[in-house]
Amino acid sequence: MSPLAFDIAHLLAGSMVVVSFLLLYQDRITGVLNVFAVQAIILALAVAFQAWSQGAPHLYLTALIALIVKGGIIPLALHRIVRELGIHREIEKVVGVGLTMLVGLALTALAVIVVLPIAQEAGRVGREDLAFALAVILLGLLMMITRRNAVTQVVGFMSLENGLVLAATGAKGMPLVVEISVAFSILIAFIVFGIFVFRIRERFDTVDVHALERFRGD
Amino acid sequence: MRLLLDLLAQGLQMTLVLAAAPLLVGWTRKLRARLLRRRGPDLVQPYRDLVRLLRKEPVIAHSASPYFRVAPYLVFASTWIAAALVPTYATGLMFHWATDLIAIVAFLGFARFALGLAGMDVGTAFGGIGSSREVMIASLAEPAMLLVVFTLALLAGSTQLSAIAEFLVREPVGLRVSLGLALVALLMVAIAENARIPVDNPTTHLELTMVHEAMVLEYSGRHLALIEAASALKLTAYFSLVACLFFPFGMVTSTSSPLLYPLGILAWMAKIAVLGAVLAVFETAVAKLRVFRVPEFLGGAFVLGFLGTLLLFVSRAL
Amino acid sequence: MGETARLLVLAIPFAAALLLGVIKDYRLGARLNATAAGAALLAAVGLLVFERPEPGIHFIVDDLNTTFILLNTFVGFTTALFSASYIAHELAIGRLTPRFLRFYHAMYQAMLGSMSLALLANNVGLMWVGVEVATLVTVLMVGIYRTEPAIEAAWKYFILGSVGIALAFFGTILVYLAAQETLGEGMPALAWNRLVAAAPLFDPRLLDVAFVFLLIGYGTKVGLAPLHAWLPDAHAEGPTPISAVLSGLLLNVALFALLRFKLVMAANPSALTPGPVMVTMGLVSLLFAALMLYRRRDIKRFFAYSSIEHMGITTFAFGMGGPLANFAGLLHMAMHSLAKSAIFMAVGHIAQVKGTQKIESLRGLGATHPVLAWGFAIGVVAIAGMPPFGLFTSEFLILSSTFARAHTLALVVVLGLLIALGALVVRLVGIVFGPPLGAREPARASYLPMFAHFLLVLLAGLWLPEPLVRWFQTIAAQLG
Amino acid sequence: MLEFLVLIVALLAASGALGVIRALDPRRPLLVYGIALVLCLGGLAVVLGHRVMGAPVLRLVLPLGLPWVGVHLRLDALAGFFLLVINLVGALVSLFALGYGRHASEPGRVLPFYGPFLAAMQLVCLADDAFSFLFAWELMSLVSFFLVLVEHEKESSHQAARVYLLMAAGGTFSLLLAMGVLAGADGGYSFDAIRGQERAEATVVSVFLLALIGAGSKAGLIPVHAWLPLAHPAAPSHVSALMSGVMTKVAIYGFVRLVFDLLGGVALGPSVIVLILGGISAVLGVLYALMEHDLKRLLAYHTVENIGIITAALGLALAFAAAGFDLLAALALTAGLFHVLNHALFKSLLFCGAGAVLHATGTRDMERLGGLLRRMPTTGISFLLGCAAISALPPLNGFVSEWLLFQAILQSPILVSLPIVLVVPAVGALLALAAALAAACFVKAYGVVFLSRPRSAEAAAAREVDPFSRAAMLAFAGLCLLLGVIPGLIVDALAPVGELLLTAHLPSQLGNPWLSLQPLPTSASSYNGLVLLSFLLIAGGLTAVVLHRFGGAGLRLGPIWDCGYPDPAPSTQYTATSFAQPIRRVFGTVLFRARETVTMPPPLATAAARLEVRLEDPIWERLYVPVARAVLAAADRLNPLQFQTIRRYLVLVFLSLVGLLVLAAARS
Repeated sequence: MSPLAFDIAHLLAGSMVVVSFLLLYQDRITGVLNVFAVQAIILALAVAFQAWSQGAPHLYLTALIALIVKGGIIPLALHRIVRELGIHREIEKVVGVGLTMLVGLALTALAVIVVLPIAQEAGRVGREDLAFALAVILLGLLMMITRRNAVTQVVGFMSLENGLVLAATGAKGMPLVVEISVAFSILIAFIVFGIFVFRIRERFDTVDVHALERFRGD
Repeated sequence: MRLLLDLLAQGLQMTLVLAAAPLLVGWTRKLRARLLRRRGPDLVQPYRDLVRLLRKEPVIAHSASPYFRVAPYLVFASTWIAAALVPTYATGLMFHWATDLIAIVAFLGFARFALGLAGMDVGTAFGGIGSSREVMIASLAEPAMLLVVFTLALLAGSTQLSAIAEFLVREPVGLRVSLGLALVALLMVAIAENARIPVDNPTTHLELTMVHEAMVLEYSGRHLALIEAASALKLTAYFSLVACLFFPFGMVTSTSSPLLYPLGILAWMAKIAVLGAVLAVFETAVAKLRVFRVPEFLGGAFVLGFLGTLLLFVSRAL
Repeated sequence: MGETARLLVLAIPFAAALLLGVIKDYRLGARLNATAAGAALLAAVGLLVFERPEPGIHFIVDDLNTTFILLNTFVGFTTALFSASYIAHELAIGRLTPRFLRFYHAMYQAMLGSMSLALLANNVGLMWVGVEVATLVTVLMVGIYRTEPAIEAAWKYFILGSVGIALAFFGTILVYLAAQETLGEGMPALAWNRLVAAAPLFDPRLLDVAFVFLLIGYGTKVGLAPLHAWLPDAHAEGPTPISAVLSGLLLNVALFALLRFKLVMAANPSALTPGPVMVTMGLVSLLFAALMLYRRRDIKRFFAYSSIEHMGITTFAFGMGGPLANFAGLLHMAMHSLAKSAIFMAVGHIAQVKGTQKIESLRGLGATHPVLAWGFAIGVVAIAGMPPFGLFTSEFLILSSTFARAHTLALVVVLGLLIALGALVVRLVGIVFGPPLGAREPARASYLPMFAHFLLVLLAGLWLPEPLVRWFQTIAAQLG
Repeated sequence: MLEFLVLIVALLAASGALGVIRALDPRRPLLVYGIALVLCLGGLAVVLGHRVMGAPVLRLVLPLGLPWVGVHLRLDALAGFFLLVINLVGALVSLFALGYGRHASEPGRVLPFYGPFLAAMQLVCLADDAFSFLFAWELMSLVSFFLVLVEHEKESSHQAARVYLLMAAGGTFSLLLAMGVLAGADGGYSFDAIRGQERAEATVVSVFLLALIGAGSKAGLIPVHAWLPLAHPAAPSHVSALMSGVMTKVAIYGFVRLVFDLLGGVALGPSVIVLILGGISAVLGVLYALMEHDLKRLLAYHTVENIGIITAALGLALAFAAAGFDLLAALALTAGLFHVLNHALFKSLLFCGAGAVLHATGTRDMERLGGLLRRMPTTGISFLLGCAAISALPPLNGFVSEWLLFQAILQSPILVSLPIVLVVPAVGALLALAAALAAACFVKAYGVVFLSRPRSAEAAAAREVDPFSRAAMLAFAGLCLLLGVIPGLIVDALAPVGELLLTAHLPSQLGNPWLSLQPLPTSASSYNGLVLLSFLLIAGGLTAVVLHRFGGAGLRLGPIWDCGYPDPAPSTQYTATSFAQPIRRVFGTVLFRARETVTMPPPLATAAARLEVRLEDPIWERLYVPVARAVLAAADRLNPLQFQTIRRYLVLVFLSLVGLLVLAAARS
């Protein structure tokens, strides 16, 4: 692979990590949703690039799904939910942005440390992508556990999943990628649907706090 | 012929202890009275008492169970046998192997068991007091006694009374510390077991101080006679135990000829007479303990016995 | 013949699922459900008797999964029978409507099918798909009563499950990457048998990271503490047949997936040995679950925690490794799924006749419902690892083999088992004995499945069939 | 021969099935107990035959259990002796149950487990590999657990059952670990594979300790005895008889099998531990018993005492064997095993008697009994013999075994080792104390229950029990007397056991003149119960005849004398509690924190004065309660984890993931 191509792949993957940090940085739901859309679009680009460089046309489909579903439909749907359920725009944080950022950095470092020693012949693209993908995944998880707001948690899960798709497409000739990306989109659709139906306003924690109270001690 | 002689010798011992027991009691009473500057009853008074009681018709409470009437015979028989199996004037009599020191202690325990039950039978407060205190005292006396047994058995290498006695006669044991300790312990146990001062007062009838007497309060007539005889026999048994174990001189050993029996008998009589005298003096010298001081008294006996055993163990071990 | 059997095992459930989706009459549905499950069982037996097909790129039949398939189809069948009598009552009291039942039956078959898929898959990606579909289907089943706690439980399960899905998938990707160079791109790099064969050449570091993600991902499904959170509620709030299948099968399938990867790890000398990690997680789960048993007030949640405990023991055994421990682990897993599903059948009927799952209102069962009481007592005794039942054998092997190697570990296990036993005994005595409480009318229950399970567990405790033992021994040898 | 036994065991186990069938009522109890009786007699016959043949070692392997091990069964002298105990007592208890068992309110809760219980105990003795041994061992606990719960309406029996099963399982685990060490990592589970091996000292000690805990907890050795006084009384009396009389012995068997046979003995140090534990159990057990006024609990505590005596004997045997004095070891072992049989006999007798009392009066509380000897003469007499036997009084069997033990103790100075020298006399004194206290305790028990005046209407209206029960009790009593009079029977019967375990045995006794007992040729010590008994009878009879002939046989019934102030109210009698007061004062104040509070009414007030006695069980308070508290506290600490929010659970997932990643990173 030409150094240029490598640099492009590297750039796109890296920018996804950056966007993940941006996600962590946001403190307004609308902002989060928009930034997520951006990440989805970058993912679409990265995947498309992989499709081109690997010469694997089916990956274009994945890119397309990423672009339409995650870049478009779902953010819009979530915007709607936020409006319909009258969720207030402030995001309840468990730990402050600063600390979150630091932890995020630590996680990224961890990702790199874990992946880099992996044997070189894994093909540099694969390895670099892997490091970034792992970072994105961990950051997504971090977002899920540091934000109370249901919608932001969904977003966290989705960016985690973005990391997955990135890794999957980065893995040369990985079968089932398309199917699985589709499956994941459906999964996320389910989650969004669930939030909407069960009116999960503030938090995943419980549908209804009292339900918990009633079953205390079981 | 030999068998007949042996039977005779054994029978002689049985009758001997039976005959001598009341006399021993009379002797100690007389002596005590003298020491207290009283004339006191004469020596044969115990015999008279027994005969009188035997003539009397016993009265038994309605609530008494059949056991109440059997008990005296059990008590008497077992005590008598125990007393008769302790070598008095001769070692190695016909049935000397039938029991050993442990068995004799246990057999006296059997008598106590039987009597304790009898005390519970009629269902009175006094009977209960008597039995419960008796068993408490006994349960403390028994370990001490067993340690005395240990000491002797370790010396003689057997728990067989005749064997021990012959050993002590034969071997120049000399004055062993552990023997001395054992002797004192045994005497203390004997005092406790025979309900003598300071543990118990055989002549009292002040309810709250009674132990042995309270137990037999409901008995009368021949039953009482049997029980009295039994306690006299018990005293004799312990004395001849002390005599045989610690002062075995003058005893006729199985090797020597039966013609020496009279000498042996005299020697035994002398020994228990002396012991009786010592007892009388001791009893007049000390005051009765409160019941709950008795454990301390017997604890002392226990410690002495234990020391005796330990010394022997160590001397064997080192 | 073998191929057809394999095909049938997969095809029957899915076909039945489609069919059941459209059948209106729920009685017919229930019957069909049971029949389909029975047919699947027969097909599985076919797998057993006919010569095995060559492992293809997608599917494989070997000792390991044949055992699991048999177990799954059998429990699936018995549970279907049980559910037939169970749902009748649920309809009667109006907790379920025929519309939901149609859905229920379809989902039931779909779940069985996807589990068979996961088991038969040679392609680890396919295996992943199977496990995840099964999980999502059970999510829907757990929420089927649509009470608030049920929805909450389903939701918890859903979210934690999804994260697990994601992580497991990442692990799979890593395995693929590791295999890529040696096995070339595309499907072959996901075929399990080739993975094992080529594992020595893989990059150990990559395998390490992969296994971490697989352990967390599938471990969530196995219900290992601290990833267990979804399990108790999912068991407690769903319909009892689902609890039975969850504890009896789904946990096993997840553990099966882990085992597949452990075999790959074991084949690579310089990769991290999963043993210590699994041992630790096993012990944590064991102790944690054992202690959690004491404060439970809901009978189904209680046994859910007991499932966590036993999964912990099994994982511990596999972590210890060695022929005896692995053998014991397999045996324990099988025995547990039989006993635990039977217990859930008993509990389901008990809860129905007494009209509650609250433990404090279940007392003196022996006086009111002797047969159920016997069933429950046998179940608790069996699950407590007492003779004459099979779990005694497995626990005996686990402990005796462990103590000879690592004293302290065995002592920890003993501690955990004793703590758990304490809770079990308290519940056994409290529920079966004592002055009776609540309803007395006889239960309209189908005891057959339950006692069939117990009979098998009892038999295993007294005597293990030779071929089974040979399989287990070969697997145990592979597991290292 | 062994096949017969196996068949019998199988049938016994199967007979449980009959117990489940309601349709058989009301014949069900007769059927089950009858079958058990016949089978036990059959087993007895087989075992005796085996002994007559010189107790050869018979083996049998069944293709069950673990396929690569199979179920190994073996009948040797040791197993034979314990099977003799089990079958003998089992037969007589079944005979008792033929009458007693019919009164059970819910036979369905007893019958299914009775046969299997007997079967499991026999299987323990037959087992010759680790798996089947533990299998049978645990099964024995499990089945008896259900028997403890027969009176299922009582919270007390729930408590008993819980504690029992938990401690039993704990014991099994400890044995299991011991087996694990013996068998090794690759699982050589058959005892034959285990026997031969050479082992490191540390291994031997650890196995020994585990065996001690495991077997001790089943036998009721202090401090792991806590379940025993709860469980034994809770079961129906004939089952209590089996549990106390036989099951604890099976535990002893387990200890002997492991330590003497499989391990081949231990060093002096460990054996001293056994000795000390034995002495302590003996004394504490009887002291606990003295504080009791529940008849069955009292008997249960005496089991603890007797187990202590047996254990002490075993410890002494181990010590002698360690020092190489095999003959003396055989003496101690014989004493211990003889006591096993004796205790099995008189404890079963006493529990049967307690059952008879319970059935006749409906209460176990001694304070509500009294005067039963008149109303239940047969029960009363056999119970009396039992009391005398357990109090180690000549000429009964209990005394003989203790006598043998004392003989062994007296030989201990040749063990030239300081710990022994210090410990043995102390233990001897402890045993003597225990014996004397036991006598005291049974004066109390028998005096309060069978003698004195009835303390309640039920006691006053008591009726003698059915002929089956009486026959069984008389048989027990007869055996107690027989073994006391002709101990040579058992001592000789135990010779092969000594040969098997210690390659030494006592000289044959039945050859001695007058059937007297002289265990060691070296010391002249001998004992002859036969002569003593005949003397006793002759002397007693003679006196009676003489007195009635010459003193007159008249007898007058009158009121109670009681120093002139008799009180007709039965409540004025001495009660069990008041009887124990002196001993409570001496020992209880320290051991049990015994506190007596007297509340006197003011002068001239007619209110009754009250005396309250408060005791506490030191071992339970110090050892068991804290453990239970700790577990529950931990449970409470963890419980909140059930109620976390999904986010928190995700945190757990996240942390474990990161942790493992860090681990993986650290490796590279």
